[in-house]
Amino acid sequence: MSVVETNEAAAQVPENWEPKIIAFCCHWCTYTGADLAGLNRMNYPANVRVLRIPCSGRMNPQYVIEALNKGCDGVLVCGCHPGDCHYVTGNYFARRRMMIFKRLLEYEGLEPDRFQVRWISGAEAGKFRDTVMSVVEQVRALGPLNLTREIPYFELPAVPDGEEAFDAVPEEVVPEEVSA
Amino acid sequence: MSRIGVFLCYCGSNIAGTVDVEAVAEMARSLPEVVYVETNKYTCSDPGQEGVKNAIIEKGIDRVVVGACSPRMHEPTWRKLLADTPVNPYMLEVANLREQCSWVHKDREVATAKAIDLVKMAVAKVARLQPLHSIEIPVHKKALVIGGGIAGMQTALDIADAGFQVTIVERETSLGGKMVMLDKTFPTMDCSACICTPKMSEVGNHPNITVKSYSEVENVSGYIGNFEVTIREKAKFIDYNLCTGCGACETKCPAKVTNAFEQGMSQRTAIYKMFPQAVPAKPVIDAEHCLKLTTGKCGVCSKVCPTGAINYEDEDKLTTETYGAVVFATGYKLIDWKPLYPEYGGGKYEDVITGLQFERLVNASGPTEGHVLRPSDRTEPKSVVIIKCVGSRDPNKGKAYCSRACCMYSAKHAHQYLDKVPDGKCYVFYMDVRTPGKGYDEFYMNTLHDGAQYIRGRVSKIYKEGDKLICKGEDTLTSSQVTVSADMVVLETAMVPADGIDELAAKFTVGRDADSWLVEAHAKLRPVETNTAGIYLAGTCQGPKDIPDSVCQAGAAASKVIGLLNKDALQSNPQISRVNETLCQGDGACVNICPYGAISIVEKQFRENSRKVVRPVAQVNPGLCQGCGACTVTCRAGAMDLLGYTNESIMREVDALCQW
Amino acid sequence: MTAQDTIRARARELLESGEVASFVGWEAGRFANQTTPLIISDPADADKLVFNEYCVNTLAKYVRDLVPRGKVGLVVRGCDSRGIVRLIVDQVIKREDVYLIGVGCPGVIDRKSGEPLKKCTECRHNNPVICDEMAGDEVAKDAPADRFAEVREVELMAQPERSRYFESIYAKCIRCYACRDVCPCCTCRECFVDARRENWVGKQNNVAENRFYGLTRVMHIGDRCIECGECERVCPMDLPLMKLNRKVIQDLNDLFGEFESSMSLDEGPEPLITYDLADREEFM
Amino acid sequence: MMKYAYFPGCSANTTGKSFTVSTAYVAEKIGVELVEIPDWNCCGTSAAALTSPELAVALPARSLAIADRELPGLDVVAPCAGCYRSLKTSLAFARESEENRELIKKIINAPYEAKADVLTLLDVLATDEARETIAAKVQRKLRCLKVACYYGCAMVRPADVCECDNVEDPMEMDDLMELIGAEPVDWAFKTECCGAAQQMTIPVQAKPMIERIFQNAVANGADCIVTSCPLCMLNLDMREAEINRARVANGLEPFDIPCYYFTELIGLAFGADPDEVGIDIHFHPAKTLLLQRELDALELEEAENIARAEEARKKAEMAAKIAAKKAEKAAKEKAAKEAAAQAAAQPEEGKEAAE
Repeated sequence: MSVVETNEAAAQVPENWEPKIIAFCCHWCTYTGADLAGLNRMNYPANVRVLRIPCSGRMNPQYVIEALNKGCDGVLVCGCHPGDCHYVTGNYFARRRMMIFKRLLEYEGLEPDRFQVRWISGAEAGKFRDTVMSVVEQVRALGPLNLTREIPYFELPAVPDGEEAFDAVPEEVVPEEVSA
Repeated sequence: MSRIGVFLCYCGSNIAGTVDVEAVAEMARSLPEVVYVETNKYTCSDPGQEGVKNAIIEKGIDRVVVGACSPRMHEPTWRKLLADTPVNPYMLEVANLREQCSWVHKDREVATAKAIDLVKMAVAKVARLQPLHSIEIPVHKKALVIGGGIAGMQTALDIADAGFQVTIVERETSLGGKMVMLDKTFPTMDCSACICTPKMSEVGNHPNITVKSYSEVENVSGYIGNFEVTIREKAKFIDYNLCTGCGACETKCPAKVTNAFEQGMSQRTAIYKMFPQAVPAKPVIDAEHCLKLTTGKCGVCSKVCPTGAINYEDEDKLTTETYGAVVFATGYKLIDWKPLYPEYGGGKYEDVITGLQFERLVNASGPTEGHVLRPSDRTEPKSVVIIKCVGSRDPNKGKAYCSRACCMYSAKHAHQYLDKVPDGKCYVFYMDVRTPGKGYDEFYMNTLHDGAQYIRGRVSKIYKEGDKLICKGEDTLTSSQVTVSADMVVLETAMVPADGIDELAAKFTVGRDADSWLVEAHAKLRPVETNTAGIYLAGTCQGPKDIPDSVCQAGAAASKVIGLLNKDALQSNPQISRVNETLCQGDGACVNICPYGAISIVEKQFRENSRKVVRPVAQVNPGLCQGCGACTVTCRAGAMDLLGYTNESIMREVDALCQW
Repeated sequence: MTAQDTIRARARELLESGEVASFVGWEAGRFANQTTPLIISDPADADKLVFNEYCVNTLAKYVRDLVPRGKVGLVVRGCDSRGIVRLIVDQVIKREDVYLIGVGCPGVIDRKSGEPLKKCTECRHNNPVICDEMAGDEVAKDAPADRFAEVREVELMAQPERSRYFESIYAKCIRCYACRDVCPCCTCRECFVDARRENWVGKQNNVAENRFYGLTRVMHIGDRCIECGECERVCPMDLPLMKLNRKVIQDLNDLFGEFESSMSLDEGPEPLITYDLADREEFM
Repeated sequence: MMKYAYFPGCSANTTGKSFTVSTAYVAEKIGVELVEIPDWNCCGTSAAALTSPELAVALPARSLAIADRELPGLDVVAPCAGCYRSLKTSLAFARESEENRELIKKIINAPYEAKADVLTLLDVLATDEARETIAAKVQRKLRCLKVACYYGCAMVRPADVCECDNVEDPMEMDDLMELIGAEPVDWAFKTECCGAAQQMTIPVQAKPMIERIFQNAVANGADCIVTSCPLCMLNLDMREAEINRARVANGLEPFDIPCYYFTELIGLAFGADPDEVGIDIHFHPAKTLLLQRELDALELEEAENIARAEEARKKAEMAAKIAAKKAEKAAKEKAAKEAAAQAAAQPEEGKEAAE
């Protein structure tokens, strides 16, 4: 992002804006770690809401798209450390899927910090707190996400290499009608 | 239209101190489908629970949201409560207002706003939950133990003594495993055979134990309480009902085969018992080497057999039985050091032997009748080098882990050698000496007093000059190079899992680590269970261990099995995957991803467009599915869904949250 | 005998002998530089079949609807055959449901421009990966254009530019689902976008829902895509859909090792339904 | 015709002159063309790595880049084991990743794609084609010569870089020696370090390293050591006298074990005069043993010839005896048959007569 644009984006940030972040946490490790953070009365920003799933292997990329589409500013997916999955292999699949999905989202222009995946064990209350704090700060720095929802009325830039649809047959190719 | 009841807890001041519970309640009343909201000082207390019950009856509530402490704390409590009401126990969602809200935020306004969101999410989710019902899984009161070494035998005895039927499957022709090959056991120097063979005969004679020797597991299906296991009993060519074990056949057999029990240091016949005290105490014919079976000529054993027990036509037998529980006690083998350590000759030098070969050399019933004689020329070695950690703690060449028992048995070997060859010299090359066990360090100290010379360092090369084996190494304590000229070298090699463990574990969907050791359900809290319910671990199949630890774990595994077999039926977890067969295409992506082998593809008949169609669909085994939901993500059509965490309910939660 | 003659002769024989109930190929269109897919069940129609450099349609997906009526014969090039492999691996059809006449394909020509079609310049498999017999010889493979070049082009854009670029794509999409209908990987009995399930996917045609569709489509087919490029070719809005597919394919190759889907009937599981303990770790 | 790009290394015209001379001789005889890489430079050996790791990979890469450019399609042969290890290490580094190649290109300021492979001379001579040619060209088998093949440490290590699957007991040179009639002994120090790098700095540790190599070779019955590394050769050949002096001072038997390059011995087998392949410029006297073994071989051949003649004579004798016995037996049988026929005929005659 260029400096100018950053300033523009910052200028658009509404007053009292707070980032909204949703955290998908696996029941056995990260959710437990989050509970432990509570038990230890650790303090972290309230911008993150935890949604409990049984395993990071349950994490369907569609949930992330939905969250971003519907107005979340960032998404965090957390599971057990590889090797510690309660369901043996769930997070190995999740690791592959999330790596691909994260790259795809970034390819489409999402800032890397808005979608993060972390392994946090049931004992790592401190890591949970630190992760939440850093994600909130990173997303706060990026400002509101505001993905376009509706098709804009103004003219969009043309798809660079897309030809006009339904164009006529170019002249240089002379169509020869096949005799019946 | 559902009728949702929301019960919010103050938890004294734990929640109410930071969250304005009444404001949350006020908001909850405005949510669609919520018909009743109640706040309570302590919802989990007896009066609190009574209040919930009464409200459910009075208000006709059919699903419940509890806003209180973490569901990891009291979800089971609420489920139990609902079981006594008309509401299904799974029509419940808990909003975590304490651990993940009031306890971690200080600002009352912020915390209240978050609590409101959490309750909104819970309401959104609970509104579309479906009632779920556990099913009863019957338990077959019979256990299968795979492996008849010390761990397997101990497990079988403990289970059998509790009154349950046990089958032991042993791949070799006799029970006993590795322990019966050993000469003495540290630190007490009991004769290994003297404590192991009585166990073998106890197992062989126990009314509740069936020993299937020379047998392997062929196939497995089913789940906890109901494992259907097919066992292949290899052809023994001897009718055990007729055989008296007199041994006449063994004395006459002309074929000579390298004796694996004696670690290749002597020969046996083709019709053989593994060792004299074998259980079952009857021989088998080794089909690969028997002259009658390979060339058709011979048949001496059938001529000398007084009972006519020899049957050259014998074939493998397959039997299938159902077991409630399975215990893996498949043990270990020693790593094949030869390709890994060419610098030790890679097997070129006959007098470079393994620890297990040494055990047989000092054993009174071994090939040298207990005299320490080196294999090449049967002379007494006057100097012996013992090298520890060959293949262990060596990620470059062997395994990264410590094999645990070697420090002790190398001390034992040094002690035994010095005892038998009083004028001999014994050098032990070591990396560390680890002796954490009762009486272990004392034993090591005694070995030092015996005169064993411990040199801290690895040996870099063994080569031959004349009839001496020259060991070049480093003494890291003095930072000097050491050269020892030895008559015999003993390599204390690493333990690795027994052959075929990968295939066997895959049949039972038991997890393995990178070194193929079987993985316990939890390293600390569930050390003898596996992640597949109903399957337990005993002994070294789980990792290197010495005998006391193996026996300990065997007892623990047995107690778990006894606990399971004591039940007549199990309640299944209803929060498992379910297939929508209309949508399922049967391409099997879910089968691949399931860690429990719970999903299979079956051909089913449907009526579609007024036609009968047979097409493949996925089927979930409710006994095996643990409810992780990994399969749901692979299902593009959304045919696979996880009850309790459906795609729809999670999407509703996301949507509810996004409205904040 | 040209490949076209062989195809006609064999199609007639197969239909006459009753070995196949229908046969799929191409027929000449109104103009010489045009063909359309042709499904025949009468041996007399076999002479309508053509095979030339204007056979732009990939045929595999047609088989799905024909199989219930009996065995299907069809002409397969590299792309068609990989489509067939896909359908078989995904249990949509069985191997014995189809009789495949293979034909080497040097690439086809875009009727509008007279240039080779984009999907063909990037094609890496000109010859069928499975077939029952070959009509004519295999063709030698020219070095294909770098199939990831367009992905790298996008990757080089600055982040906001990329964001706007894809937003413009999603704004242009009319959700006609032609890309799905033509795709041999899209074989769900009911596509998620057609499902009537609450909170699953919206039916509105707006940027957000189009994004939901677009991203989900790629995640669904990414590790199975046979790179036939048909989605992009049939898109009436000329959206560069392969830029999305290829991005996933490129990452799968980079992260989990060389991989091309649907190259044989017995290849292992696709990269996203398997794992390796030694996979790269980015989420510590 | 086998053609390779040739990286002579700096010992080629100095301490390793014999190696160069004999390599050229053998290569010419068996039709291997070695094209010297133009403007090659020092491989950097172990010294470069001590200065900077980048230098250690870039120095060899420069020569390899020239080979790629000027001698496209040819693999590079480095007879010196030290050069081989440096080149091979640099090549492995370059092939590891695009970034590594970029780094090298930047340093050497030239294009470089790491195309050509790096081979030892043994690799070149151990191909089936070369072995066949060698076998065909042997004029004089070096019989009775017991050789300890000494590969040295640099040709096999690091094992993953040098793509060596048998670090402790390689066999290529042993096979070649067998091919020319010599007898390779089984010994334990084939790839042991000769301590060359430490001879000046830590002689107390390094001298015994040489001594152990000689000792193990002698203990396993070797007459001589055959090597493929100029530095090993220099080290062993030059310091044998020094070590012998020390041994004599300690009351030990001195060694008398000459060292050769394997190419020298192959050259000899091809009929070269020892001086032609550089055996005249060794430190330790190296010709006597060869003459002695040539004599032994001739004597052995003579003895074998006598034994063979004796065997042939015995065989002929036996055959004659067998033939005689057979003839005797046949004659007897014939006589018996005739007698029987006569006997059969006689009664008939008698019958006839009786009638």
